[in-house]
Amino acid sequence: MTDELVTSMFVDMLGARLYSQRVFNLQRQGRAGTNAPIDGSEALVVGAAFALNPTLDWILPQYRELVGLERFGSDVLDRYVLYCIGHPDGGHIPAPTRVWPPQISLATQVPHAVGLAWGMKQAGEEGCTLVFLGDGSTSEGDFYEACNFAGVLDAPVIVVVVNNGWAISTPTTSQTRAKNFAEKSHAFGFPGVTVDGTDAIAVYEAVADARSRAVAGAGPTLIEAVTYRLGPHTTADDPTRYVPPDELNAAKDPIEVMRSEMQRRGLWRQEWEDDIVSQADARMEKAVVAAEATPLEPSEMFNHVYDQPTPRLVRQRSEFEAKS
Amino acid sequence: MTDELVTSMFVDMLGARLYSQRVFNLQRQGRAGTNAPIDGSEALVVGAAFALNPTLDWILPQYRELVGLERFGSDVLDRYVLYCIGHPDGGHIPAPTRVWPPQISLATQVPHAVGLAWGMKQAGEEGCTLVFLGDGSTSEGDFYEACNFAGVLDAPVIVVVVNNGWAISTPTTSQTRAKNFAEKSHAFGFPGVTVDGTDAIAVYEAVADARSRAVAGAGPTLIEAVTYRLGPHTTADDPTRYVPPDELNAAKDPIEVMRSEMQRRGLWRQEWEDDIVSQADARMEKAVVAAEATPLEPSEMFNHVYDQPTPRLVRQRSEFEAKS
Amino acid sequence: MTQMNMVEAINHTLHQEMARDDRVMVFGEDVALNGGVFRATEGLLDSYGSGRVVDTPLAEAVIAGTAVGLAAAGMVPVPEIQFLGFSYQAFHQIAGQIARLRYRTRGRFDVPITIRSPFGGGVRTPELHSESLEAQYANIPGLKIVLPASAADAKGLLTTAIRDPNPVLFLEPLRGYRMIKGEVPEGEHTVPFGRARTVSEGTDVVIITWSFQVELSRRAAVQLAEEGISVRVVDLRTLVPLDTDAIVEAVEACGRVVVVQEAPETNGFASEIIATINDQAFYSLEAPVQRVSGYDTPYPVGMLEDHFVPDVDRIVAAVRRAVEVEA
Amino acid sequence: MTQMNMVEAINHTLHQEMARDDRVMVFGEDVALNGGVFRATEGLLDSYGSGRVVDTPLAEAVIAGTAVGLAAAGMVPVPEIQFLGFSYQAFHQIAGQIARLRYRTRGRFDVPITIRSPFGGGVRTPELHSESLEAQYANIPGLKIVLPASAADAKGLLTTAIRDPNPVLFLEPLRGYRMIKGEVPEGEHTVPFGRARTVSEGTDVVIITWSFQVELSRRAAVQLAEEGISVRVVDLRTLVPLDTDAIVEAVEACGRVVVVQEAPETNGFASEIIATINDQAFYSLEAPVQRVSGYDTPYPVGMLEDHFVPDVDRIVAAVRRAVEVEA
Ligand SMILES: Cc1ncc(C[n+]2csc(CCOP(=O)(O)OP(=O)(O)O)c2C)c(N)n1
Ligand SMILES: Cc1ncc(C[n+]2csc(CCOP(=O)(O)OP(=O)(O)O)c2C)c(N)n1
Ligand SMILES: [Mg+2]
Ligand SMILES: [Mg+2]
Repeated sequence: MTDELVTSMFVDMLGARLYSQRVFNLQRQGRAGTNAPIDGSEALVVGAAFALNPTLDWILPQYRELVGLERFGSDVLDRYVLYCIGHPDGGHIPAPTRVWPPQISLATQVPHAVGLAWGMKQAGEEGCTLVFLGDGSTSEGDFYEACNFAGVLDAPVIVVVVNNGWAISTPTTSQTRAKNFAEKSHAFGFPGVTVDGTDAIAVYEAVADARSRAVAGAGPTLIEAVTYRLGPHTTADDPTRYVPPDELNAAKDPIEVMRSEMQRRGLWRQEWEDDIVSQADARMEKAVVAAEATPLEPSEMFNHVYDQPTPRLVRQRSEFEAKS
Repeated sequence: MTDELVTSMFVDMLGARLYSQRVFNLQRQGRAGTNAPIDGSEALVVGAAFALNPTLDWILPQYRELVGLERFGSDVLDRYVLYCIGHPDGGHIPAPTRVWPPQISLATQVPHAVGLAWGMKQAGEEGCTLVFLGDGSTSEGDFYEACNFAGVLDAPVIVVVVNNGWAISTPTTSQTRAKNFAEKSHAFGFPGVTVDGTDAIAVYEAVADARSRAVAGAGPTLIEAVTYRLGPHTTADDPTRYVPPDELNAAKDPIEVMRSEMQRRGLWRQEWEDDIVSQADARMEKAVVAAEATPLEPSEMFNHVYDQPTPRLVRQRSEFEAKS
Repeated sequence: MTQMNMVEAINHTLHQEMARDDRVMVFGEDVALNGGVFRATEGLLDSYGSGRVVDTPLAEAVIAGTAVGLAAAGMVPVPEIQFLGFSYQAFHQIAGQIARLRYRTRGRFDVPITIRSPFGGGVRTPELHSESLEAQYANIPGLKIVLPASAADAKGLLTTAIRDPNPVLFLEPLRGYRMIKGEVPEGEHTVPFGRARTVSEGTDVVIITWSFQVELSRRAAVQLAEEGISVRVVDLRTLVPLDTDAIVEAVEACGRVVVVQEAPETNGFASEIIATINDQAFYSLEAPVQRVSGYDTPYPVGMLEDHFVPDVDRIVAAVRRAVEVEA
Repeated sequence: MTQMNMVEAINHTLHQEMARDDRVMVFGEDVALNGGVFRATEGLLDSYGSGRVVDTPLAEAVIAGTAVGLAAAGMVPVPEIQFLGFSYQAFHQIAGQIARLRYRTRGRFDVPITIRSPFGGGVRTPELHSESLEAQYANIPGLKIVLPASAADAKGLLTTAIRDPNPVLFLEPLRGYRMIKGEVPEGEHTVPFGRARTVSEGTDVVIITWSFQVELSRRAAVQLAEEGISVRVVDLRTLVPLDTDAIVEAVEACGRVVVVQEAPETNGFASEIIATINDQAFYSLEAPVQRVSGYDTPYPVGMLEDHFVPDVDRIVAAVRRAVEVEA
């Protein structure tokens, strides 16, 4: 792993944490809706993104990851900010950026990722898909159905289970008795590995391996990335009701892990980090200003239901416009 | 395994095959609807039923097994015949018989079995539940969701995957890449075993073990019973379109396996088997006659939607009765 | 009587019913340790223990599906689906199994299952947290569909639901959890299913509605009264069973009708109300029934949702239209 | 033109569309090796290979869910759900994802998905094989709902569906697969969505219906003609989009209306037809609209189903009622 790569990943991790905090604060100020902070998942998101090829591969996130996908294109963050303030265009990450918008209906994105991988294979496209889902989301039927089918198809898909210890207030011990989440791959007949999700380099390497397998036609890989949720579930959550403080205090912070690595390599200086952070801050400020300045016609509500509106939608829209 | 037990199981296996053939023929004569023959599953159904306690345990079948559950009460078969001729009472297996009616919506019975086991445990009842599902049905989300929750609950449930090689025309190789179906238990954190499903004694032993674990509070077991579907999927199917004849010819017939065991133990004579078969035939004849003689008021259609009909159902029923 | 908001009334009722009948079990995502994401199940774990109040894995189909088995074991399951949009994941168990269990077993099993779930918009939730899906369930025979619009009804109807041997979909208006407040009887309080409630009396027009739209309609009625239009507001309380008598009586009395729902227009439950009026009270209609609905678009994101959900203005306008058209 | 039954027309159309556009992929349970349990996909595997014609695992949610990903990859997915009752297992993907994909991505992804599924009763199938669920889908914005009633329409509408960049639920009447026969154009044949078809002309009463009930209604019209009652039969063909103009025109012309559906009465799509007539053609009604429906019971077992599904007699009786009541 080159110093350059380590540095780039650290930069994106710092950005991810900052962007996430900014969106969190926007909610507190009444300027954004409910959102889910990335805290604790920076290394695994950034590590995974760097191991992929943004012009060939696709990422299908759950909902925490978008702040960490700068590597796939700057519009990911820009659109995510729009998304968080409740603007419909937030769902549109424009081509050619190969990232899907946040998925709220848990685990439904896994079949999508498998279908996309299948379609790419069928079309003879190089590349693979990578889908994130939480430890809690692995309990949904969609996860199993999709992984099982992916196995049968030898689909070029990488399934990353983000095991951050919690699904809102439900600990992994109430989620499954499987020894770990990597073990679940036995049900599908493809490899499963557990990696330290606070270590971006370890995640990078696991995803790079999985990607090689995928594009070589060797099929899917399940990667369990173990970390700990360092903040509340979302802006609407109060984790002090259920998170044992000892556990939280004992948790590793991926930013610190990476900072140590930077230091070990002699790459780190406080002023440098301060500079990176203030650049990220400026970049985010711009995104927020742009998002809040993005116009929105209320009748936009009627667009994109179909490629062409049905007569009934045309009528409803004109009734709506007459009223407003 | 005592000679007596072996003999009793063989008797029920012979009955199962005969009953199933009779119902099949009823369909051919236009006297029954679509039905799914048991051929190939006799040993595993009967072996499982004998390993359970009919006054404490419950069986939740898929749709092939009911002809083999005589051990749980003679009304299972009687009601199954009613079910096959399309009489609504076929769905009512009366208390105290602990068998559920056939389930057509595949794998939906697995959550039911887990819930029932959970409820029994919560009520402090001794006993367990056993649920059958096919190899194809393991691809449904319900199977995984239910097994995963069963693991967390340590529910006293035994999940029997009947691997008969096919789901209609789909072979197991198109169903999953898992090494075998027992392996799927790794996803749930409880034991999984593969047994020869053509060997009633082997199945009996596996289920007896699983039952001991279940009632001791040690949680669920997944049992893969491997057999081969010896007939068509259902009366509506033409397996010659897709089943390789060699495969079918090479398949073991559980009735023959058990007959050999009987012979090995010196328990078998042709006249004895003929006698058993003709008793079963007479018993089935009675069931068919009784079923076909069971009266049915068309307005029965309106009963049991709720415990008491809603006003709208009362109105619909009276409109219906006025018309007929 | 105590003043409670709706979520307090629900919590209080769950406590009472769990205390009264130890077969009652509450389970779902985050209902135990966390007391529910809206605190509807607060304190139940402490009072009734981890055997009867259970945090399940994150899997709606098995939440609904185990309820079937629990019912067969003689329990009274009260599962929660965290948001109604996620009942889609359990649709095959709710519509295909729970609704049919009594029928397919010809009454062998009672089905005293009450599925509680918040629904409806107006509070800037993420995707699939705000959908009004009652109409999709109303076409499924075997379910009862109950939607309280007041704190007292939340208690009375939930008590009835839990004690009912049939499956009930108990839909709680998210927007009303804290906003809707009122006096709630402290002791035994049941409200029968299939009896609509007249929220305000009136003679010119009747607004027929349910759930949070009752509150909006009441406000519209107050506003219209100032214009001299006398509006009756009928809260259906339960869609299945439906109080056809109350609908017919109101149509006969007022002659003009507005139906308000938050769901999309096409095939929402308002359509069934109109069809029922057509069947039973056609000759009493002095004008076409006016529908106020969400639009035939997916439920939109935060910045658009106030444009989507019916508001007092739209209801007022519909009442005016109902009054204005010639007889 | 060739004489075909409906399942032959569907098979023929799938062959034509797969030949025409190599992005078209057909997948589902038993569609490849077995050619579909009703032979609708017969021969596709041989002609277009195992890359484009795929037997999936037995899992409806991932059949629907992978269609989303395939669409995003630029494919034209034509998944089959073996029986519509099992679309419940995929409800969260169909209603929650497929229907919303274009909307939530603001048009980034086209969604040219056609979900084919047989439905409806009358042929003694096992449980959950006969349910008419169109109304439950009709309340979900973003889907189109298409139900051919003739062999030629099966071709014309399926061709349109596959080429449409929006998700289509293409519902095939099980009872009509072999029973409905007719001339089918061999070459290019498309039928636009949202245009109802007048099956028989008439002036006294209009029957508005769809799918297999068109055939029953046609027979009823023939029988009623002998009594001197002139019945127009309108086949809606698509419920979404709905041909409101044709409905209004027919109501204006006839004044008396019968709506026929096989689904349960409460909140079936007939309710929406009645509500639409109320909205757009109220003053043309000379009598209340008559509904002929299944009952509000689960779809019953074989010995009862002929009592459940509407038949010619019930339709005839409804038409007589529509004619008899005073204006
Ligand atoms: C299908 C579905 N069910 C329930 C929810 C409500 N919900 C939102 S987040 C969440 C917990 C998710 O936990 P996990 O998958 O571990 O992801 P994490 O939030 O920990 O990253 C729940 C239950 C949902 N969004 N979708
Ligand atoms: C949820 C659902 N999907 C599809 C079907 C249609 N179907 C009936 S049987 C069957 C195959 C079942 O295979 P398997 O589970 O292996 O059981 P087997 O018939 O081999 O005993 C299918 C696809 C169904 N009944 N239920
Ligand atoms: Mg988590
Ligand atoms: Mg099988």
